Amino acid sequence: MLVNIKERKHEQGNPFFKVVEIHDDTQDPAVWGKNFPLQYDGYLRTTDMQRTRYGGSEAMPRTPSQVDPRSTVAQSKLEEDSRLKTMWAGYAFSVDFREERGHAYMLEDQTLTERQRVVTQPGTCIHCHASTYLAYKQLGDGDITLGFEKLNQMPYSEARKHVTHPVACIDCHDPLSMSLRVTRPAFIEGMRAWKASQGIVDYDVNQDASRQEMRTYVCGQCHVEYYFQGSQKRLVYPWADGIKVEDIMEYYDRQKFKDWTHKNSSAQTLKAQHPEFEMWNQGIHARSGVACADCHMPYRRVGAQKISEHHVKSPLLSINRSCQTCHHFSEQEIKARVESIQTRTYNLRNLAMDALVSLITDIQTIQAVNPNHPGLPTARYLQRRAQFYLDFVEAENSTGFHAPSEAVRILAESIDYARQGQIVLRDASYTPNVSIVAIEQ
Amino acid sequence: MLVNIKERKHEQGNPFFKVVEIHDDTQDPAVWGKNFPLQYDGYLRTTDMQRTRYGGSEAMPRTPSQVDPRSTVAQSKLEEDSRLKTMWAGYAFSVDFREERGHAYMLEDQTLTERQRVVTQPGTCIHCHASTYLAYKQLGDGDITLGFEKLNQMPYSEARKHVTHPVACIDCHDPLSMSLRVTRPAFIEGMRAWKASQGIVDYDVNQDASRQEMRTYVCGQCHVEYYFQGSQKRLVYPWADGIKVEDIMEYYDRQKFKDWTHKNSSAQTLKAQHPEFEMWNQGIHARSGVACADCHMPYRRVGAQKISEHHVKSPLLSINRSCQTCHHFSEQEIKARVESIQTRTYNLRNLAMDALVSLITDIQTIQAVNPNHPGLPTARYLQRRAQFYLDFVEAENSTGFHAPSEAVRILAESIDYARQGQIVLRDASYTPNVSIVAIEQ
Amino acid sequence: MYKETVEPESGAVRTMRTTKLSIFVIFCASFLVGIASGLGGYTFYYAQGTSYLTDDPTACANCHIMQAFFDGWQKSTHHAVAVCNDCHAPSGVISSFFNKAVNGYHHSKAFTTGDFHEPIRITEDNRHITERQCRRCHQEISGMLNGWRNDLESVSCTRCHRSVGHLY
Ligand code: HEC
Ligand code: HEC
Ligand code: HEC
Ligand code: HEC
Ligand code: HEC
Ligand code: HEC
Ligand code: HEC
Ligand code: HEC
Ligand code: HEC
Ligand code: HEC
Ligand code: HEC
Ligand code: HEC
Ligand code: HEC
Ligand code: HEC
Ligand SMILES: [Ca+2]
Ligand SMILES: [Ca+2]
Repeated sequence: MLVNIKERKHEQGNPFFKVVEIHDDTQDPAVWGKNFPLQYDGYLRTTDMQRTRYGGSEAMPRTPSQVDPRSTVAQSKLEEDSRLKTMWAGYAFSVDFREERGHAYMLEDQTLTERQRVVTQPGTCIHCHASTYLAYKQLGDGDITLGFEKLNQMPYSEARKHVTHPVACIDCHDPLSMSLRVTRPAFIEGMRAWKASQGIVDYDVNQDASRQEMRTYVCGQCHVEYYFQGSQKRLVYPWADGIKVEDIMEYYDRQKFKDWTHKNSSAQTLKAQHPEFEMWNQGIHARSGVACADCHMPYRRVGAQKISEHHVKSPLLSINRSCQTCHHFSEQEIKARVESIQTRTYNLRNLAMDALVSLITDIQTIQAVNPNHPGLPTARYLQRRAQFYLDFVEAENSTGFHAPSEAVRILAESIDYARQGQIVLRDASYTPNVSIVAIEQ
Repeated sequence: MLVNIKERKHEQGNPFFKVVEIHDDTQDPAVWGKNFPLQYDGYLRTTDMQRTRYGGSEAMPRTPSQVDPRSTVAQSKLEEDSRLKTMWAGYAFSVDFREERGHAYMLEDQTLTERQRVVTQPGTCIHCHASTYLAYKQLGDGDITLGFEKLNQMPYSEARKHVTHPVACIDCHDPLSMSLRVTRPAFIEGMRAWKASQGIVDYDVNQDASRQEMRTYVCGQCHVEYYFQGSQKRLVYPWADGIKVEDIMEYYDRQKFKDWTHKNSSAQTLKAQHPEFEMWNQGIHARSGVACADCHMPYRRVGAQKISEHHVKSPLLSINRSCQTCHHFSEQEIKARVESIQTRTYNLRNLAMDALVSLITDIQTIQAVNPNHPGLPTARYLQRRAQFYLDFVEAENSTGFHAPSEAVRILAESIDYARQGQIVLRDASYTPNVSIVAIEQ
Repeated sequence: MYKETVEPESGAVRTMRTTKLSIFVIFCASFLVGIASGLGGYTFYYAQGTSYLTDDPTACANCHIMQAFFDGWQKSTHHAVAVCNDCHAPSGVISSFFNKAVNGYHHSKAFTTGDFHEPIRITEDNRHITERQCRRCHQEISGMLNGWRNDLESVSCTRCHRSVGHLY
């Protein structure tokens, strides 16, 4: 025997020095960092900005101003592809939309985006851009769901006063056991609804999920599609019919929900947002039990310790640790594989974007000539559908990697809808292959 | 995951008892089988018929007749999906097209298909349906390319007299060393053209390919897209511009090649045929060095020996040996993964098929009313394109498995073309996103 | 405080102890029957069954069926630091003997009858043993990973490090 260590000594627990007491009201990550300096150190480094071919982020210098004191922002996606402005015409996203960057920026990027200046946003926004656990607890007198509801109903500017930090240790960890926990009511409720649709009653993510599942669910708290329900502006994840794009589409159609009325075409349109969790679920990695944290928070060796990388970022910036324990190919080859998946997705996304923009332009042209053209209602619904499908891939931040075939399949259907919209405008007798749902103005 | 090819090396040293002398004129597999009874035994079992969800084949009993003495055939694909008849209207495929089955049947299925009765086929057909090596050699006086050319130019019925067996040992093996060899001039020439397009000159597959590559190339001799060139009816693999669907499309367009004029629409259409080799090349397995033989001829342990399974068939009928050497999941889970890929492909293939059939119907309707409709040439070219793309996936026999995202991507583009064809018929001023190529009648 | 949440020994291990005891009884009985019928017993002898009781990896490769795994081990990062039994047998004299007896009997029987799944797959019980053995050597580094629940199976080392013992 070459290594001789007393049996089961590992069960003695971790070599960790408790410097301070942490309890369920300790919000400041710097305090937690006293006990866990290595994790804290990584957490702080989410300020880094480095671009990959389709991800990461690029530090664009800007001159700080009174209203917006940021000296760097991420690159503007609207400038990279102006078709996005057409897609979102009339919605705040057409004014400012940037590549997302590290967690350290989440609170300031939300506070300072120009989208805040063109529309008054509700407090609901804050849910995914700050450490809200303590605010929930305090506003709800210990009941986080109550606190959540109160925060939702405030105007953003007021809600903003209740939070201080970007997502922090307390939002993902139980302070006593340090095990993972979900703190976001919207995710708890969304999971319960989804599981119910599969016949599982009263699912409680904090009780019923395995440790490995929690390594995904803590991220699923925010990296998901969402909408603001009713006048309470409740944050809801639209999963009651399932989490595939067609399930969500059906859900919104049944709710007759729209995000806004399209400026150019008057279609009742939807904005899809970062459905990473939903798309990951359709991929081979989810099926193989590979969690978000496996790739985005890979273990890192520091001295004699191995810790979870708390510098959450693109795995392409740490291929050796994120991928190579499972995939024995060179870094270069792994990178090439990812980029080949992404390029295929990106090229098809471009075709789908062209089809959508053509449809929008056609509607605009025709309604100008004849606002009562009989093909318009159908064409507008097809735009709603084509656009949501396209945006589901566009807004998903892995450029197809999390579920390559699924992403391409969704784009294929998007193209089918957009082109059929164009047909209908030229031939109102045409019956598309999907039933038309009327969404009120 | 590691591709465990090297592990196999030691198995090469298998003892074998030389019972008979085999030389380069020994065609009969039964003779080879005296020396290699285990391989021969598997080879004979390619008569088995067993269906998988999307592959394998089903034995359909039939009453033998004078013209067609077969007592079983594989299920008819035309009966399973009558849209195929519309797609191939005016072409022999609309008369008889069946699921393919084991190698043992190749010669009789080709000889007896009703496609032979509606059109006179050239000798070229025989290339992939029989043991032709000896026929080439004899007809060409030792020069197989010359023999190949002679066989091409005969009518099928005459060529048929020069062959006796389905593909046999001699078509894949050197009789002295038993190492793999390519015996089909069309593959040798096709590979040379493709490599030339990548800047590699004078590529000779029998000289330059590695052993692992040969484990794919022997299959690539036949499982590829092909056409009959010119009046010499030379068998050509259309790879001079590359082997992706768009490269082949471009090649045919430049050659102004058509297989037939569509009966309903007068479009100059193409028939894609079993591009397994081309699609496999776009997939993750090819990229990882996994050969056809790894999955379709996995090693099988017989006593203390390991031999290559010569019962070539669907890997879903031998998941443990075909897949589990590399994938540590249960057989059930692996099967479910394949079927989930296939079902996604199949559903989208159905959408694409609907779009294509709609376009064909539209052309038919409009040309009946106005044969000079200005949109017709464009619509017909778009049909040619949409149809070739769709057929490239339809004819590929893995229902998407060999390259899941690529299959879906191709279908997406097929839909885009078909729907644009429909637009053009309703609005001749519409400019599609691809240039129109005129193919003469 | 964190120490308190640590279980000294997980339930899985306790259960294994008990099953091991009963398996030992079965093993002894089967072994005698095996010798009588000349089946398992012969193989046990032929394959130098006592090799299960040594740490010599070539002893495992006495069965040609183990050759591939031996070859894989030789290519792995661990060939210089761990032998088969370091990963495939629990440590501790008693439990190690029991385990080897059980596996030895099982493999001999399988080898003789040829009745086993191919490709060969590690059994759940033996995977648990291997997982524990990783931690035996790497307790220092895996301390943090075990987190604060310390349920052994909640982090599987081989999920990410499948190939440390065998590189094919
Ligand atoms: C198997 C590895 C893997 C898993 C599991 C995984 N991802 Fe990713 N993720 C990637 C890769 C690779 C990219 C592309 C990065 C790039 O383009 O630079 C990516 C991109 C992202 C991005 C955009 C990052 C950027 O740099 O812009 C986000 C956000 C993201 N993933 C979140 C998640 C979430 C949430 C989950 C779980 C629901 C998850 N990922 C699961 C590998 C993974
Ligand atoms: C509280 C909400 C929240 C949680 C929980 C959360 N994220 Fe994020 N994440 C965000 C926001 C917001 C951004 C964008 C910040 C910005 O652009 O300012 C982001 C950005 C990212 C990025 C992009 C980094 C880059 O360089 O482009 C990745 C990758 C990522 N998150 C992965 C994860 C993973 C993995 C988890 C779980 C371990 C997780 N996130 C948990 C809200 C969250
Ligand atoms: C369900 C969680 C969630 C909610 C609610 C949410 N965000 Fe985000 N937000 C994210 C995540 C995750 C990212 C990073 C991924 C991305 O940008 O796609 C992000 C990124 C951003 C960014 C940086 C990228 C960009 O779009 O320019 C801004 C700004 C932003 N959000 C503003 C808002 C505003 C304003 C609201 C309310 C209207 C809001 N967020 C509500 C999760 C959320
Ligand atoms: C967005 C979610 C998220 C945030 C925020 C977060 N962590 Fe973690 N943390 C994780 C995940 C995921 C793991 C892995 C847990 C597991 O495998 O069970 C982890 C593990 C840990 C561990 C266990 C040892 C290890 O490295 O695996 C410690 C200690 C820890 N985090 C400390 C912190 C501290 C301190 C902070 C704040 C500075 C923090 N975490 C913030 C998600 C988070
Ligand atoms: C914990 C294990 C694990 C990790 C970590 C992991 N993968 Fe995978 N990966 C798998 C498994 C399992 C499969 C499914 C195929 C198989 O069984 O090998 C897979 C499949 C793939 C495929 C083929 C799927 C396709 O759609 O073509 C690619 C590409 C891939 N992974 C890339 C990556 C990259 C890049 C990373 C890191 C960012 C990564 N993987 C991290 C386990 C992992
Ligand atoms: C990684 C494994 C793998 C590789 C490599 C592979 N195939 Fe396949 N092949 C499959 C699977 C799985 C199917 C689907 C079988 C089914 O549906 O029953 C299939 C289907 C087929 C079919 C139809 C079989 C049927 O039962 O109808 C043919 C023909 C085929 N492959 C030929 C090839 C050729 C030629 C190559 C190399 C160019 C190749 N395959 C490479 C796994 C593979
Ligand atoms: C000489 C031409 C030729 C060669 C070489 C060849 N095939 Fe085939 N293959 C065929 C033909 C023709 C059929 C269809 C026979 C029929 O349906 O009667 C076929 C059928 C098949 C099938 C379908 C079996 C089923 O049950 O549906 C598979 C799988 C297959 N081939 C794989 C391979 C593989 C793998 C190789 C190489 C090791 C290979 N083939 C080499 C011509 C060939
Ligand atoms: C380049 C090789 C090649 C050539 C040339 C070729 N075949 Fe085949 N043929 C195949 C392969 C491979 C299959 C099995 C895969 C499939 O059916 O898609 C097949 C299958 C068939 C089948 C069984 C399935 C079906 O289509 O009903 C028939 C019949 C057939 N071919 C007839 C012909 C005829 C007639 C010709 C000449 C016009 C011909 N083949 C030329 C390779 C070839
Ligand atoms: C369609 C192609 C094809 C045909 C036909 C074929 N083989 Fe093979 N054969 C292979 C492939 C592929 C291998 C694997 C070779 C390698 O790995 O180098 C192989 C390997 C062998 C080997 C080496 C040992 C082994 O099993 O791997 C023998 C012996 C053999 N074949 C005999 C035969 C005999 C006898 C026949 C006729 C009854 C025959 N083969 C027909 C493709 C074929
Ligand atoms: C010789 C090794 C080998 C064999 C045999 C093999 N595979 Fe794979 N497979 C791989 C590799 C390598 C990858 C790429 C991902 C990775 O690196 O793990 C992969 C990826 C996959 C994926 C994920 C790709 C995707 O598109 O989602 C599936 C599914 C898969 N294989 C199924 C199969 C099936 C089914 C068989 C048997 C018919 C099979 N494989 C045979 C090595 C193999
Ligand atoms: C008598 C021949 C023989 C010897 C000697 C032998 N094995 Fe095995 N081994 C087998 C056979 C046969 C199997 C397949 C059993 C099955 O899967 O049911 C096997 C399976 C295994 C397995 C996977 C199945 C399981 O039980 O978990 C492991 C691990 C293993 N052997 C390790 C070893 C080690 C370590 C040694 C030496 C200490 C060894 N073997 C010596 C024949 C042998
Ligand atoms: C460093 C640890 C380590 C060493 C040393 C080691 N193994 Fe293993 N072995 C493993 C692991 C881990 C697995 C399970 C792999 C998996 O889950 O796929 C395994 C699996 C096996 C299997 C079953 C095959 C399978 O994939 O499940 C056999 C048989 C085996 N080992 C035999 C041996 C033999 C014989 C030796 C010595 C020559 C040996 N092992 C040395 C770690 C080791
Ligand atoms: C007999 C003691 C022993 C056992 C048992 C053992 N290891 Fe190791 N392992 C070592 C030593 C010694 C090294 C090399 C020195 C170092 O870097 O710590 C090492 C290195 C490693 C490494 C780094 C090198 C690499 O391969 O990436 C990993 C990861 C690892 N071991 C994981 C495991 C896992 C997982 C298991 C159980 C399947 C295991 N070890 C079983 C002693 C052992
Ligand atoms: C989610 C994936 C994952 C799991 C689970 C995992 N590891 Fe690791 N391990 C890694 C990664 C990634 C590294 C490389 C870290 C680095 O290079 O900084 C690593 C490194 C190691 C090393 C080598 C450190 C060095 O560089 O010498 C050892 C030893 C090790 N792990 C043992 C284990 C043991 C024991 C377990 C189970 C208790 C385990 N690992 C579980 C991913 C994992
Ligand atoms: Ca980014
Ligand atoms: Ca078949």
